[in-house]
Amino acid sequence: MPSIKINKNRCKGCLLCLVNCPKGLLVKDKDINVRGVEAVVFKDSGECSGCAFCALVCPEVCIEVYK
Amino acid sequence: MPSIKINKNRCKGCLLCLVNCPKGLLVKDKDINVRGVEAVVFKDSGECSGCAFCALVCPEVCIEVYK
Amino acid sequence: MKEEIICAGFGGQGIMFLGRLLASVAMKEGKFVTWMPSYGAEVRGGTAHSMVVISDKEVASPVVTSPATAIVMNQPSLDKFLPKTKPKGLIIINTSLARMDNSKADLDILKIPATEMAAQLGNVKVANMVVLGAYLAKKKIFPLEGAIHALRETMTTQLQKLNEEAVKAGFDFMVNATGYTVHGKR
Amino acid sequence: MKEEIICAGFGGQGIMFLGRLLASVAMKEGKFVTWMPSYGAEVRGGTAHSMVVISDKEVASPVVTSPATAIVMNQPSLDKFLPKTKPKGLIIINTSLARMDNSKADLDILKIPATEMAAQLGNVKVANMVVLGAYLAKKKIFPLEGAIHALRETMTTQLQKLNEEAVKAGFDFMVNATGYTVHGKR
Amino acid sequence: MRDIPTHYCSGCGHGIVHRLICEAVDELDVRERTIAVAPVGCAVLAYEYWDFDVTEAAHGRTPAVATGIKRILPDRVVFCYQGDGDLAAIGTAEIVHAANRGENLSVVFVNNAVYGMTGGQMAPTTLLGQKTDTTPQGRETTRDGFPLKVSELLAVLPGARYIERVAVDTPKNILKARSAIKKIFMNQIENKGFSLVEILSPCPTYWHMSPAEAVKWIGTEMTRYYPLGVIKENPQSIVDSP
Amino acid sequence: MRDIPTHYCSGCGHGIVHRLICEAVDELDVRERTIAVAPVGCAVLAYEYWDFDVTEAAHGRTPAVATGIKRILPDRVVFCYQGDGDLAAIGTAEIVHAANRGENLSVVFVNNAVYGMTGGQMAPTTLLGQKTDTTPQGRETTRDGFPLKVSELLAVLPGARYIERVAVDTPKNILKARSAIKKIFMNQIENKGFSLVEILSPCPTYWHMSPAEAVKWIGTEMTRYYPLGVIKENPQSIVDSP
Amino acid sequence: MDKILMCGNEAIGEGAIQAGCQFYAGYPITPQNELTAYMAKRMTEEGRVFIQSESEIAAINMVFGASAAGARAMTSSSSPGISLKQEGISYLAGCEIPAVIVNIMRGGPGLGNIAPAQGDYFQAAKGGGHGDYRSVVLAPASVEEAFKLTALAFDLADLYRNPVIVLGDGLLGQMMEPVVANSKWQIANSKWQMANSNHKPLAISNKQKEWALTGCKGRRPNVIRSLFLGEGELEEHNIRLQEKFQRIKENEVRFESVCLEDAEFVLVAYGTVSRICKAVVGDLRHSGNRIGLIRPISLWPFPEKIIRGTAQRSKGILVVELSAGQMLEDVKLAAEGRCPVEFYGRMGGGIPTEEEIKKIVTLLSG
Amino acid sequence: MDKILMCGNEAIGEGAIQAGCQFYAGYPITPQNELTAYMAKRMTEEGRVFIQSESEIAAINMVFGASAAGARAMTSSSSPGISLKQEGISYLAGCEIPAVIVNIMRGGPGLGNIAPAQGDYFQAAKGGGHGDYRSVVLAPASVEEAFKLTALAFDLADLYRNPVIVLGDGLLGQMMEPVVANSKWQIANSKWQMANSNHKPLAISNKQKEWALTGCKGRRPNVIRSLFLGEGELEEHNIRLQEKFQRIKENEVRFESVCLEDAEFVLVAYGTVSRICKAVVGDLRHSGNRIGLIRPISLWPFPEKIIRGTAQRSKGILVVELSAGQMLEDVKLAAEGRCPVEFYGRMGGGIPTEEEIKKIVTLLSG
Ligand SMILES: Cc1ncc(C[n+]2csc(CCOP(=O)(O)OP(=O)(O)O)c2C)c(N)n1
Ligand SMILES: Cc1ncc(C[n+]2csc(CCOP(=O)(O)OP(=O)(O)O)c2C)c(N)n1
Ligand code: SF4
Ligand code: SF4
Ligand code: SF4
Ligand code: SF4
Ligand code: SF4
Ligand code: SF4
Ligand SMILES: [Mg+2]
Ligand SMILES: [Mg+2]
Repeated sequence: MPSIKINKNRCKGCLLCLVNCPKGLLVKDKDINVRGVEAVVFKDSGECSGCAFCALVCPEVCIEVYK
Repeated sequence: MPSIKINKNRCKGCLLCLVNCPKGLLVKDKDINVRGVEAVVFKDSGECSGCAFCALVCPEVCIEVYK
Repeated sequence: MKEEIICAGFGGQGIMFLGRLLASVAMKEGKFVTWMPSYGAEVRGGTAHSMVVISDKEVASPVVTSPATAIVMNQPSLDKFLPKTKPKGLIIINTSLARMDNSKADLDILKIPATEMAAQLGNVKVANMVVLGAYLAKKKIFPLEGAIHALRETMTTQLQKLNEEAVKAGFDFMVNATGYTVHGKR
Repeated sequence: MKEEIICAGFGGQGIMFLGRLLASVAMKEGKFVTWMPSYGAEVRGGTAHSMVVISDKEVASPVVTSPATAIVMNQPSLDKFLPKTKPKGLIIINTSLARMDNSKADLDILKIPATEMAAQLGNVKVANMVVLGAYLAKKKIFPLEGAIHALRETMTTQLQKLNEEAVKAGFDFMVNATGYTVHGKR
Repeated sequence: MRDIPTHYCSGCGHGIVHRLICEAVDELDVRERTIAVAPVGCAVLAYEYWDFDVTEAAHGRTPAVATGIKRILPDRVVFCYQGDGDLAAIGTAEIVHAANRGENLSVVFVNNAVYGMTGGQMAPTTLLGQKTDTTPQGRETTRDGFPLKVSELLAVLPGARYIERVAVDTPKNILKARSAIKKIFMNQIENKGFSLVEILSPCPTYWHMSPAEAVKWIGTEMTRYYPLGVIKENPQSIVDSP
Repeated sequence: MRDIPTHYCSGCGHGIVHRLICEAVDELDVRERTIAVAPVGCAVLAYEYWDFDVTEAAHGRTPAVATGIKRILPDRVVFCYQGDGDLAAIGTAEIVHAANRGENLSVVFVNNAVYGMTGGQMAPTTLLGQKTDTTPQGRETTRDGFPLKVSELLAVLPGARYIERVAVDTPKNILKARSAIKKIFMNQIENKGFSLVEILSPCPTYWHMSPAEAVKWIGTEMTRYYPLGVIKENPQSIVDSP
Repeated sequence: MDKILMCGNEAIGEGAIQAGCQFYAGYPITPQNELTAYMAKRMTEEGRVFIQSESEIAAINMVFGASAAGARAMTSSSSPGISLKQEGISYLAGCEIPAVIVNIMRGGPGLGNIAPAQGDYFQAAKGGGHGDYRSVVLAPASVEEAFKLTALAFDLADLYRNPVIVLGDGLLGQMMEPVVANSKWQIANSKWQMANSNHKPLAISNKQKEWALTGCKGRRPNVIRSLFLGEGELEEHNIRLQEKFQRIKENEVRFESVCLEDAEFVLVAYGTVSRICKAVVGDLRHSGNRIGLIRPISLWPFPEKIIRGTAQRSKGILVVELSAGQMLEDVKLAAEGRCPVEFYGRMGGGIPTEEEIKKIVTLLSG
Repeated sequence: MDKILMCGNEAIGEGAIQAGCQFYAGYPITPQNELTAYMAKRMTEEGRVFIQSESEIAAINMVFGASAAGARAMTSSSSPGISLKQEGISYLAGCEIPAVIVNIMRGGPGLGNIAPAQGDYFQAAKGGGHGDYRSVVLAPASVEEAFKLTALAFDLADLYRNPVIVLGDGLLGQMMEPVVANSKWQIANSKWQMANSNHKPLAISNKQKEWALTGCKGRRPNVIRSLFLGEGELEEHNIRLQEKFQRIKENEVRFESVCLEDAEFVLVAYGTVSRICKAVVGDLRHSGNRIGLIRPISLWPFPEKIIRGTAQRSKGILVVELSAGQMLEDVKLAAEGRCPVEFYGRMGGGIPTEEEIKKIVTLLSG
């Protein structure tokens, strides 16, 4: 089952992954990361298609996709 | 009857007027002018049409055409 | 009288505005004053800071290397300026985004959850005004009114209200919670 | 021994080549030598000149302001350099394109119809070599052979012949017509 | 790409473009013979992120520097990375003449319609009406001239072999951008001559938008003036071109 | 035109172009409000022949200088006179951006395919195979790039209102050149914006030809690569252009 | 006399506006961007000309054109951009076209960084462009002085038909200080006076620029050129220029001196770093040291005489710069070996503290 | 040892060719066009790279690239073109990229004319670009020396990773003199030696340039930059550069001295004008005057020591330049007031005659 891994401390909270995930599997974190940023977290509902849209649009190379 | 006047001492002897006169009315001078150049002279045979080609092509504004 | 302040935080936390406002207040009070931003490429994605020098005499250098007062709005700023703050100096920490144990003996440490307080007022962006209020209450070199007056000159009436509330909240927090100031060790 | 020559004429009269050839000959004879062109915009449509300095000692300046020898190939050059030529100097005039009365008392004046002579040889362009021959015959600092040798190194055999003939014609003209040299007044 | 965080603002397109370049270099297996010329612009620190040889160049002179390198080392893969200020303003002469000489170079041209590094001033590519630090009322033709379509301009030159415009606003477009970047590297490896890809890229900071708004603005506003697609593909080799 | 002989070589096209400009200025009766910006090139001494205000400009910067003048004195008639080295090499950025801003200027661009003033080196416009001081074996694309069609390049810019290429090789073409020059002055007077006329012009000296051969070479060789005619006529006023 | 808080870049912009600057062209570069932005806004408000040019080179040449047409014109940049303007500045000087050029210096060489520095002194004061020419160079030390000297720069440029450089550093450009700069303060015909200045405020209207290009209606055509091909012509032109430079040297030297009368040891510094030196002087005077300060305001013409006199009377001079030692050479030239001239410099954005300088002064003067 | 007649421009070109110059980029300008033409021909013959660039700016940046890639690279121009290269030269110095830059000076300022001049001394020797840097400056006085010093310039550039300027004037570029320049004379590993030089000929192959960009195969990636943003980094970099400049000052001073031992009055001149001074010295010695000459060959580093020593012993110094007095300042700095330093200059293409100088010397030394 595909899933993704987010390097939370690299994340700058741009939310581009969030708006581009067709399944809406990325959500804002409540916490801030080491950079003082509200990062995103992966809400693994089992729906992830491994489409990698999230990784493609991430400017910070934070996301790895596992298929 | 059309004719032309050449400012001989301004002439640089490029011969552009000579090659462009449809009537062949310009010829090389035997003498050199003050600039040490073989200027052209007008050979008034009465054929001059006043077409002003000679004046148009002259880079040195040496030629005046009288119609 | 000479006061040297560094205000530091993320870009977007209104750090520059805070410094300039402080400088304006001081100017209006007839002081010599300089304000100096950290500028340039390091700003991208990093932390920014600005330096304010207020004095009764002409200011020699606008560059503050060890501030008498450090206002730090986030963790990287705290890490950067804590060691630089003058002995017996004041450090105001936005505890919403920065944490430290009270281990700096020779400092006045004022902790204030500015971002949270600002959020309660309706906009995290006025955290800068919250710390301003706290600073004024703590240092007492300028009256609260001076700051509020200066605020009014720079913004639309809409924004004014929120900002004024924030300044007052910070001021009150300080007045009501003096115990919160601790003398820590480095 | 020190000789300072200016060769002057219209662009296209081979003035630069004449000067360089003189310099080469001198170099081959083991002299110190410099050659310097007048260069640049004034060349367009105007007259050009080059300066040759030949000496037994290192040459200080390649710039010749008052030449010991002036070789002038046209009227503007004559007008320009006649007054600059050193007292007791030599001026070689291409009488085909420049005229003067012999009114310069303190000069050796050598008149030679170089362009006409060149035309007779088949090409007006070798007028420069005609005056070179005359110069060599007059000054006698270098042998005719030196010049002919230098010529051979710079051009195709075709052109050589014509140029050599021209040098010789100039040389002979001088030898046979010494009377032609006049001492004029300024 | 090296495993360190970038200095770019949140949502900046430079990060995406950097990654696409590194992917192309790796896929073509040319990392060890790649030499990059970095611009003066927000990407000035690119050497921190790229794992191959990099030189800086004076602002706008990237193509001249790259020409020097490539002529000396014709078998290396030399590319220019340029912003719109760098390439289309101060560096106009250098890019026009590198293209005109048909230098066998790859150029990655990041068009973000603004000067990022210096704080958001008008770029030659700034759209009409767009507000910047130096066009507080919005760009206006009589004072500021027209948004410059650099790719269309360069396409006129016979020396320009391949020119494409892409965007990094959506996953689909990013995939296209990836293949365009690979293409311009391939062209160089195959000695095909000057190739350039123009990339419409978000600068949320100086567009005064959120990153999500910024990528949307690319789709709704920028691509209207700067249409995407291959602008020129010269089938001829430069040598036998007119 | 002043009554003094020019410094140009015998058969040089600059003399003809100078005359055509003076005729246009007189016919439009604007001599007293004309300001010319002369280039660095063989025409550097143009102020000797023109009977109106003239300034020199650093090599290639003519359009920038003219922009400064025109913005200050919008009701004067300001024109640039530029050679191909001046305009198409060192001055590339300045002409592209003046055109792109749609500056209300007239530009007389004398293309003689060579650097005349400096002694006959390759110009951006030098034809392939043409021998010059710096292309002793003839211009060759891989080393020297392609002859640059500046007019076609500038025509891409929306700010460019009018662009025409003419030649001064035959009486007929000279008449066309005359009306083209008049046209670009008229455009400026009518506030129509950036107009340029490119003039193919003989440099017999550095083409190593007689003047008669040189004008013939324009007709047989130059016009093949640089076709004559109106290249762009933008009916719109610059303000409502895209 | 309302005070407002302004940064140096804005103050320079406002100084230009109030001096009647009619044309500004510039290209962004840190740390002077606020100036370009300020002009973008204010010039447009005032109905004057603002152009963001395609490059620094275009900017200086646009200024050439605007000024040739009779306008007061300015451009600004920072170190690398100013290097690109060197040909243009040489042309301005050669053609005798007035112009104001602002350089807010940053760390070099090359791209360097954007921190404050004074590494372009040689370029400004000796002439980084080709040929024998000089630019007048004015070096403000505070935001208010930046405002005033910019206005003065326009007057001097017009008076001498010569480029004038306003030379600041990143600190000056970026820092904010209170300035009196209300729009009623008309620089061009007002009564303000520089310390140590014998400058009479000047108002040259465009109409008085009879050399300007405005169309030849009612007069013979004007020609602006630095080209002199005739024999000896260029030399004559140069002699004329040198005579002018001599006049400037005689009339336009400006400096500030602090506690000089009885000083045994003297600091020489210009621009922002002079403020730090001034504080050091104040401090050390307190503890009884006989220290003084000379602050050159005009870097060219350089205040040689006061330095020569000081060197005669002092035990030593310390030059402090944000450079490897550039003004140092002019101080040495002026001192002519009459006393030791020492140097303390910081480069690449380093700013000395008062303590740092105090330590060195104490060491050297003790 | 065949002699051939060459002009200075050609000799410089041939010096470069024989020093192994692999890359040349240039843009035409009088009076250095023969150099560009020579390179167009010879570089192509040798299978090396020649580019006629679109501008002087492109040329210097192409040279930056070629040299960054490990090649020996050169550009050339004349005064206005060199002004345009100032940003590029500052980058070369900041990035520590070797390069040879030839300036065949003409009359300025501005467009000026194309006659010989020495008005770009300040620009070359002090740094016309921004920031604290120095270029090594070599000033040949004859065609043969032009050949040799150009070859030396490549060695010094590589040795110190720094720009080196060959500074001549129109006279040097245009005049022809005999030169021994057959192709067997391999500069880079030969035995020629400059007068007063302690230079050991050097052959650095590209492979030895381990800093060059050649692709990172088998090593960590190289980065070439002058940008240092980290706190204190740029200052450290500058300190390193200054240390290097100090080393150059200690090792690379070159000059020629004529009849200096017992001289009571000394001329100082460089380049072509020094030849005229030399003749004057010879002449006046004949008539018993104790006159000498110092001819700086390296203008930076400047031969301070010999001048200081000379000033100590002499009654006076006369500096002769084709300028308004630029090297003059360095002579004064070196002399430190130990003896009067007088000046005679011609500008805008004027060349002094021997008589002219003799008259002044007689006046001053008599
Ligand atoms: C000669 C010079 N001029 C100006 C600058 C300042 N400068 C640095 S980056 C830049 C432009 C940045 O814009 P762009 O090229 O579009 O890159 P971006 O930051 O938008 O990616 C400018 C003008 C400089 N460093 N050097
Ligand atoms: C900055 C600078 N670079 C180079 C030159 C030398 N230069 C003078 S004119 C010229 C080019 C002339 O060619 P073009 O513009 O085609 O004019 P033409 O003489 O052919 O009419 C050059 C390179 C200069 N004066 N200034
Ligand atoms: S891979 Fe696709 S579906 Fe999975 S999280 Fe990323 S964008 Fe969403
Ligand atoms: S796209 Fe990347 S940086 Fe942006 S929010 Fe998602 S993980 Fe974070
Ligand atoms: S006017 Fe015509 S016909 Fe008459 S001479 Fe001239 S060209 Fe010939
Ligand atoms: S065209 Fe003019 S310059 Fe040429 S030959 Fe005829 S009259 Fe003389
Ligand atoms: S300013 Fe713009 S281009 Fe620069 S890093 Fe930020 S978002 Fe990216
Ligand atoms: S060199 Fe050519 S362009 Fe220049 S004047 Fe002579 S013919 Fe005309
Ligand atoms: Mg950009
Ligand atoms: Mg041309």
